[in-house]
Amino acid sequence: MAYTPDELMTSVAARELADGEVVFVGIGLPNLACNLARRTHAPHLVLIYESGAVGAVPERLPMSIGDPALVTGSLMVCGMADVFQLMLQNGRIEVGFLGGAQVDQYGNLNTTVIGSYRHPAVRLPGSGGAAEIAIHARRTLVVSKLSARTFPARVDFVTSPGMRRDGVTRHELGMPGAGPVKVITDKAVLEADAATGELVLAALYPGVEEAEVGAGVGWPLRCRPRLARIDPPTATELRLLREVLDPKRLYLRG
Amino acid sequence: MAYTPDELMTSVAARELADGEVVFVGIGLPNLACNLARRTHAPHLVLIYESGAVGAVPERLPMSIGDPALVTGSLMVCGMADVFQLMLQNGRIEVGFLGGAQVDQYGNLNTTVIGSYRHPAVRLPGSGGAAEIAIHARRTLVVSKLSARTFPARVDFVTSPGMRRDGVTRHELGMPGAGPVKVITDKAVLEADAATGELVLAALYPGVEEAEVGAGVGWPLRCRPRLARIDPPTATELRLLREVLDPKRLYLRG
Amino acid sequence: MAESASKVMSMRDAVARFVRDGDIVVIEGFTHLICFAAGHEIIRQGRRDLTLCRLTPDLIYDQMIAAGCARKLVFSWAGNPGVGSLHAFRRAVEGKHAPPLELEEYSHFGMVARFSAGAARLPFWPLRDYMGTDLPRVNPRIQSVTCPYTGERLATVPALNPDVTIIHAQRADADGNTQIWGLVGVQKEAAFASARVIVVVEQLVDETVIRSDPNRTAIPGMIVDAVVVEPWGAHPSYAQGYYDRDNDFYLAWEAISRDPGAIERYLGEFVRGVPDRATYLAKQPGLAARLTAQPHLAGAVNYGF
Amino acid sequence: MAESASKVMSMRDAVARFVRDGDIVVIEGFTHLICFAAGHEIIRQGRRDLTLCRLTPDLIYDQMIAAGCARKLVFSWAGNPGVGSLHAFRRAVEGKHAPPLELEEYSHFGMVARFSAGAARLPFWPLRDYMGTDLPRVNPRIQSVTCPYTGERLATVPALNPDVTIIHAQRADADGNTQIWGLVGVQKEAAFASARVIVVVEQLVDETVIRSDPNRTAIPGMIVDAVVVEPWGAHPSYAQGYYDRDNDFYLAWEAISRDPGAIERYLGEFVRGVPDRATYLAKQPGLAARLTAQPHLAGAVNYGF
Repeated sequence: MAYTPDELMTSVAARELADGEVVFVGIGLPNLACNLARRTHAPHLVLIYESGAVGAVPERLPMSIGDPALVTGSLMVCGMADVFQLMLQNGRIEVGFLGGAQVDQYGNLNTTVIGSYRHPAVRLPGSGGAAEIAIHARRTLVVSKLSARTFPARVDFVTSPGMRRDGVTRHELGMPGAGPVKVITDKAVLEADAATGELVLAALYPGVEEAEVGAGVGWPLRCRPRLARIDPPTATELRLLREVLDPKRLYLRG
Repeated sequence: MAYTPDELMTSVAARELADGEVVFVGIGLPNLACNLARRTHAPHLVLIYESGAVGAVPERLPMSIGDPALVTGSLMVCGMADVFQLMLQNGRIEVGFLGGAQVDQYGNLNTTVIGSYRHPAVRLPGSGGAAEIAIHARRTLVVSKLSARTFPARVDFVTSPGMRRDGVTRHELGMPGAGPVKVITDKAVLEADAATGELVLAALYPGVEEAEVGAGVGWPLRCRPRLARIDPPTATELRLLREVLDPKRLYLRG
Repeated sequence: MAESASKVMSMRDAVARFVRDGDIVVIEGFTHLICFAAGHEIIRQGRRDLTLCRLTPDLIYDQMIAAGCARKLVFSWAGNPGVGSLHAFRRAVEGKHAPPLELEEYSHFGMVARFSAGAARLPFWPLRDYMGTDLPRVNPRIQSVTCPYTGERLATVPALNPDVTIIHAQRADADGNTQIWGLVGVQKEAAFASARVIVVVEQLVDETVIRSDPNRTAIPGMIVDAVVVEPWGAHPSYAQGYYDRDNDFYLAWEAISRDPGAIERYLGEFVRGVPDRATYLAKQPGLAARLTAQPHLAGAVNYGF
Repeated sequence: MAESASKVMSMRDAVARFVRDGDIVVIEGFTHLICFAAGHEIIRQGRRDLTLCRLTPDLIYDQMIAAGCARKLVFSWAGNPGVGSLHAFRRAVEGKHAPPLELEEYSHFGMVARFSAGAARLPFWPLRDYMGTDLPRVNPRIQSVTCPYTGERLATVPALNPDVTIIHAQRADADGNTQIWGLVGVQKEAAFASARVIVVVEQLVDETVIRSDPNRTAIPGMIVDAVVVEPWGAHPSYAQGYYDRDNDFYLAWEAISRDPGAIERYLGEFVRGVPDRATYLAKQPGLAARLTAQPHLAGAVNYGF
């Protein structure tokens, strides 16, 4: 069955979520991935949005993390002080999803500026809650399409810290969470090496070769000794994505 | 018209409240005083209880500051973190009522222990919210019956700070509120002297002489140059207290 | 996490599984929703060496102190509201009881700040408090920090992170999503600060009831370990919309608690001598007629879009 | 304080009286309840040199920046959610606009903490954040303190105390006792942090409606200076239970805001060219049919005793 890169990325992200986990959800593919997981292997996944909606069961695809459909029928709505203090800083969030205009060799993310901060070539939105999600979620999953521009050796600005900064580990910097343990791209899954914190190639999508992945990052990409092969989306995954979760293809664009 | 000391104390306390003020209410005579003021000259008084009830309109006399009658029909119920941070520490409380087992020459109050802290002769309840009310309310009113035992020169333990401590003013100690500007007793009203912070005799109740008040405090009581005379309770005040506010005389005992 | 259904259990099982000798225990609720049912079960199961924390120890900790459960009390106001003293507490503190009860004392704001820090997983909480008072002199855990912006010194209290917190509430679903109205005190903070959470409710409701009004949810199921259904479980405290406070019992406690023998007889008859809350209630048949709440309904709001 | 009735006034009067040139201004609301009506009136009255603070500047601050109201922006995420960029903001920051917009940038948690400190009248708020990020390098107001108990270093942000905060809500009484449901964001903290507070509501209700459900009150009248009744005043943002978010307009803003001329035409037609909100709405007759909320009612609860 044919499928698009977005469909596979979303399916791979969904498979990373264990039943019962508490997930801090972003809009777009992460939202689709969480709802796909809820409808397949993880019916007790608890979805939390930084807007304050807990246990949301959106009956339409939300366009923002503050969509009214995330409130109607949710388990709890709380203020944002509670979201950041009682849930995130408290260590209750098991998985956080992050993306970035730039992802570097150690999983540091940039969503702030391309170029210099004072005189940027491109001004991006900034952190939102990403800095603290990267610091506090017990683990984070990064979802981003491969390209040498998106995966430079070093980001222009560290908005959300990864595994290591200027030779110092995130643990040494005092961050409670495990950091970006996996980066889910459109061609492969990268993982943070436990010893060095460097992103290394861990699993290839069907039909993708190592060299193709290496060309998409701005540093010499190392590989795990044994590369896993990712299964293509199942018929169930594709049917849910196409018919139930995003029939208008608002997010499954590519 | 005959009246009891409690009835006069309550009336005097009520007259201290201006319409529209935000008052942190304690149980007992202060609660009666606030409700008397609401029904006479201060219909827009806002009653706040440390339990979190704001704008309470109790339809029965509350036995505790957490009585359910303070919630039913109130304007707002908030958590205690909001009471202490957003209301009291924020400086939104204009008047606080306090009492004490001991009141000293500078309006310091003790509700913690008689005797030493480690081996007390009498263990009292402790601060509750009194310490922070004394520090933050824009002004406090102390209600207490005169006796040399209750008004020593120095309290055994400072639970709620007054105008001065060991020669240092409350302003120098960093307290935002003006402190116990008036002490309403069963015989007279004492006021904190603006220059020294010492409690001085400011006004006498009908039929009370200066010497009688001086005998009820444990330090040489100074007097204002011109002593005011307190009016007895009006017929309206007495009728409201006896027929509407405390018909069973739960608090108007003496 | 975990399966929903498995969290619903009896009070006996919840206390047996989640309250251990030596624990830091919190039964919160400011006048409202104080879970006497849990305190009684802890007495029945003979827990020892507990560090009991509450703003207001109230009658329930007076009973637990009398029953020998407590090693230490962390608190801010220890009295019988509107009545007088907690006499078991006083005897333990005034030296007429051995071994003595250890005290760690704050003001209400200090206790609220300790729970707030615990809930936010911060090691301390800053507050403008305690200048000119004797509390820091007798409690060295009240410290200070200097503001990096203004140079002001502010008081601090350390985080309080209980081993177990017990919260009584009007209703919850089987996963522990819990709704409270009326006075909410510091329950949310105490629950989030705690390693384990037991929720005790007047009514177990379907998840759809919770989902119909998500702004009322104070405690999410994700932090709850046990859900105990115990109607009237807060008596002689109260549950807004369910039953009134039993002020008569609070008044009666004055005489009971003055007399160690009378406390023992009370505990024997109503706590140790009954197997569970249902039996406690059956021994007091007049409660419902005397204390059941009158209707005073909130208006509905629309959550549609 | 003060008489109830006098707080109710038109948006024109509220902005004229309470929003001044050079003010620190907050129009809060996270996606939900963003008061476009107030932003438009500020543009109409030509306020200048404002320091605009919000977690998410959203379209309303993009419009106010384009209209020349802003000297400085204090924020944590500047985008058009689910769509793309705020192009007026980007032009001001990327140097295609003079004079440049001054930025003071945090993360969401940092902004929430700033409002929390302001609301509690503390000079700072501690948080575990910013280690390993570049934000403190470009924002020297992000500092740190050392915990007096553990020796840990924690990040701090300074209090944010606005001159005026504008909060949109579903309903309030004439004294400004304000109830909000659905997403509540950081509105309560922003209001308590502020010297002046304007509440804008979909419905002015009798005090008895507020008193029927006191746990829903987010902002008490005692901190409110003005109550403005402005139905649909949050459009194209939304009000849960009243009307849906106008996602079509958020999508359309992408093209409008890319083109300074198109923004000027938009402001001319829908903001400066109309005298008030009623006229703005009259120009868009299809809104009610397209966006009016469906019923999805919360169940009632009992407040009796």
